[in-house]
Amino acid sequence: MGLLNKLDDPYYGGGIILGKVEDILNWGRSKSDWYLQFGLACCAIEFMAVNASHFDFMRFGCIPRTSPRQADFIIISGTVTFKMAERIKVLYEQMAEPKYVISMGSCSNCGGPYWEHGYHVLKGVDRIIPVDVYIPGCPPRPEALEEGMIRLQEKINKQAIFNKRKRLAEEEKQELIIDN
Amino acid sequence: MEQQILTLYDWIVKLSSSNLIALIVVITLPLVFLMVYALVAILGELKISAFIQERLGPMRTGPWGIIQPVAEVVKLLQKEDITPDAANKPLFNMAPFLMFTAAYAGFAVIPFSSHFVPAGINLGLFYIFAMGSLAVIGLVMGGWASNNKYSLLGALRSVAQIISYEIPAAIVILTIVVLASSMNLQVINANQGGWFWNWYLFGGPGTAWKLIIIPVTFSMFLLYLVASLAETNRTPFDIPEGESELVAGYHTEYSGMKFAMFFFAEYANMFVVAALISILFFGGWNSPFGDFMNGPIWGVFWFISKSFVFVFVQIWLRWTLPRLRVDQLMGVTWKVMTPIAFICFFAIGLWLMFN
Amino acid sequence: MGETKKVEFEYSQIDSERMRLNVGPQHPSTHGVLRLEVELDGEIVTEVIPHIGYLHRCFEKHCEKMTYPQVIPYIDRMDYICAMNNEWPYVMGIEKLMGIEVPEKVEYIRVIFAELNRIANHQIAIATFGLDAGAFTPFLYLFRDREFILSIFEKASGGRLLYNYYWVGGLAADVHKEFKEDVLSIVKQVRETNKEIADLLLYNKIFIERVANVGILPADVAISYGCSGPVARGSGLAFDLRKDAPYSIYDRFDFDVVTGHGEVGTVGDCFDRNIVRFHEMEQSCRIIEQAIEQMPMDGDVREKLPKKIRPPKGEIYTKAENPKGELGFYIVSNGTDKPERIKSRGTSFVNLSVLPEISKGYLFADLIMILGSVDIVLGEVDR
Amino acid sequence: MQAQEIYEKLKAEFGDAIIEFNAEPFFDPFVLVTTDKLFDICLYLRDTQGLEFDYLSCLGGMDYKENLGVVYHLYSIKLKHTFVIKVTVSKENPFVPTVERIWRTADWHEREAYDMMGIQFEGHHNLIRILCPYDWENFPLRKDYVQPDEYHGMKVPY
Repeated sequence: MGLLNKLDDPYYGGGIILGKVEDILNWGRSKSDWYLQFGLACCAIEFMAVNASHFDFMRFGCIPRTSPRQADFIIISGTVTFKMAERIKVLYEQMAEPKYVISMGSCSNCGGPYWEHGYHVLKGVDRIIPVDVYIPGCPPRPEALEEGMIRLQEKINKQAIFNKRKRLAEEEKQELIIDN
Repeated sequence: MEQQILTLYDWIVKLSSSNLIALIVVITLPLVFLMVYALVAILGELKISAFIQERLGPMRTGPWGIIQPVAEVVKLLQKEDITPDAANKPLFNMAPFLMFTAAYAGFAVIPFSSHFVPAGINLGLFYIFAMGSLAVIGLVMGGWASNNKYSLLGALRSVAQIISYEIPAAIVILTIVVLASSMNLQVINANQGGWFWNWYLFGGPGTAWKLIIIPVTFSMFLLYLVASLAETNRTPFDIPEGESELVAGYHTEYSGMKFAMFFFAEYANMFVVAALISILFFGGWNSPFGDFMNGPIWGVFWFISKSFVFVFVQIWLRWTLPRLRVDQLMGVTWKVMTPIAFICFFAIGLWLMFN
Repeated sequence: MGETKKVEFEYSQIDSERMRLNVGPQHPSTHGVLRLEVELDGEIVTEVIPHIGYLHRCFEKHCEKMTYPQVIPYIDRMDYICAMNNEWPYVMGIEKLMGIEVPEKVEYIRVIFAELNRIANHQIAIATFGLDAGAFTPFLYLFRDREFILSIFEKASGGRLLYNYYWVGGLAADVHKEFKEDVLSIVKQVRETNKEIADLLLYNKIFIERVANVGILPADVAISYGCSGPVARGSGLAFDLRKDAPYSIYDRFDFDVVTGHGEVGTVGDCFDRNIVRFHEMEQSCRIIEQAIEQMPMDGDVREKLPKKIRPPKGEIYTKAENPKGELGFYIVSNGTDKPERIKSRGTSFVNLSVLPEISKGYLFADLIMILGSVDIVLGEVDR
Repeated sequence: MQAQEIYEKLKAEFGDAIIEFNAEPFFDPFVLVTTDKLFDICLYLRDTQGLEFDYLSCLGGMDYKENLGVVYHLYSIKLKHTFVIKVTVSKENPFVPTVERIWRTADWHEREAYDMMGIQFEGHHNLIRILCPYDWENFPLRKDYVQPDEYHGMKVPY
């Protein structure tokens, strides 16, 4: 995070001015979310429906980007197979920090209907990348995805940028998830 | 025509009686304008596309989402700046800045009003055209240095495209130069003073005989509009970054602020060509209604609103038309537009000879 | 001085470096997670190698582990754009094995829903095809209309995308009271939008330039590759299972098999494949109108069935005309309540195999259009 | 043409290569043929006047517990009739001649059958896995298949 590293505050707390700066930075990140145009399976169709006029994802400031470099968050919309899992990992690594992940649908949460006999299905995308918001449903309704988006924005708004101790704790939590 | 043309620089020198302040102000004013314009244009792009597609567009950032572009800039500032390992780093880092510089340099000669022009040079038209062509170098640098095949294909396409479309555009501009017998943008503007029928779109100032050349000037306008779309990589000529084929074309590997530079450069370029259209064909800062609402300050209003109309047209076309294929694109310019441009040039020359 | 020799200049002799480009699995216009390995000579495609299986969800393994009714939701998830159509051949096969006659009303509702889903599928196909060409707005117009169709499905089955609605021996639930009026209003809306789309996209000069004479698929190649549906019909082949091997009550309706005839280019080009879909929407509207007219509104939608569905030992290959082509299920029953084996003939799987054949020698931009015109769904390709 | 007639025609032409004809109720009528004559039979079915099975609807690999099999569902677009051919091979030696040169669509179908069942198609130009990753082990649709514990460091079972 180019600018953020320079502004990093080693002390606990941060102070009023930095606190307010943090608010503005968080506001910018939460209101302008560019997502990666990337669909996996059935949920991708509902995801397309969310983009379309009826549900209009752009109301939340979500603009599609085709290149992972310019995307802020990725929606894992559908079943992740082992063949695809490595690609998703690469895609996630290609995205620029700060980046977020929404896991849409049961398949990417936990394997969905394929959890028992799906020899080729990864049971939960959180086994390979950290997930910020889980949306249940098979597939989730478009409203559910929008709700998930609002939850992600709330999460971003609460994020600590300058508070190093808090941030480290968050990162540790994410690593724990990956280790599982 | 005889009126004294003041540059912005002279005007501020008069005001502040200090060269340094004047220099700083002259350099920053267009930048400030550009930034504000870019925010407006991005919002416009979002909102106009939403209107066309029966949607609402951004709604949650400020009232009706009007500060959405601000949020985007704040976000882009924070994004990680990735330079791929395999990239040619100096070129990769230079490309967006070169592109932005080229787009911004064009603003130096744009006459915002009869008294406001940052640099009133005599070769204004030539300069603005040269600066427009410079952008292609940034594009190629970015595409090649990314070491990404999609970027490379995008860059190659854009070179071919921009250079080809410069030819009909240049001939059209040359025709206007012949009509105006000057390359100074202020002179071209001043020539079109008075009512709107004095615009070069309607053959410029002259007697009723000019009715003969109105079809020619109209087709020149259309030619330049199409060529300018191609030069700014907008639909239907957006193949260098054609999303469905080349992911994001030449800026596939760019992230954060460097991508924002490309983004800004695209919008700046859009304004430059829109401004050029309004100067060359629509009287620039002249009021359409003679002396009504005419003057240096009103000139800024007329100029910017005319330019914005053409920015709007570019956005409108983008959300309406599909894109052409690369070979068809070249076919259009070499087989259709260039010959027509030559015919226009010839016709105007003949008309001037007998007039 | 030696003798001067005229140098024959041949393009093939130039030693130009070929570029291998990897398209996908994450690419905006591979319609999912398809990966294409493309060899390019400049921008001309010399070779295409599709790599599939990025969405292989072990459908056939699941079938062996599930009871017959439990398989239906997995079938929904195969071709998730037209789930209604998918369920049909499967339940039809089991009904045939068990000798069940479904009530008249059920047949009509099945036809209406299948045709509505066909329209929805073709809307997505045309929309994404336009998107591949860079036209974003028609995509949204078509999606807007698709929502109306989905709302009808939702009222009947409770699901927007995956329905689990066609059950063995009937339907999951009855339709609502205003069903007929709702469906007719949708048909009206579809026709209106189609007019708009024809003006805005299909007969747009730029669009025609992009799709005419591109990706030509001759009829004999289409047969050899097993193509079906609009891909085969676009090549001028009047192959429609609704006419050729009438199932259900399709013989009661009057409709035409639309075939491509080279309206703006050669027979079997991308335009023909796409325009076949467009005209099929109109034919579907006709079928729906006739079905609505004949359909009885009263009666049960479920046949009396044993608690556990146990077809006798046997095997059957059932097929139905899906929006994308022939969808077949080879059901092998061993007399228990779980199938021995179900092999599905994925329409998209077969249709996609023709891509390397028809995309050689065109530009890279054309490859994207050809892929769009074949209209695949990766869920069905990989199963 | 009815299945019975097709069978009689085939029997007259190939004799012993046709092992069995089954037209029981609940079965699509099929013939069981030997693997060594399969290619000729398929070619005959496609090219003979009156049969003209130019369309391979479906090709599926089967696991009959003791041995493996392949089922060919044929259709004629012109004459609108269907027919089914079956072959069986042993699990130790699962070699079946390819019909890729008769119906091009068999290319991918056979790759799928190989991927899922491990049936080797002799003469196939590119018999590699199609759905599973190229380094996948074992053949998932065999009845005795056990899920692996791990693939590339990712846990497979739930």
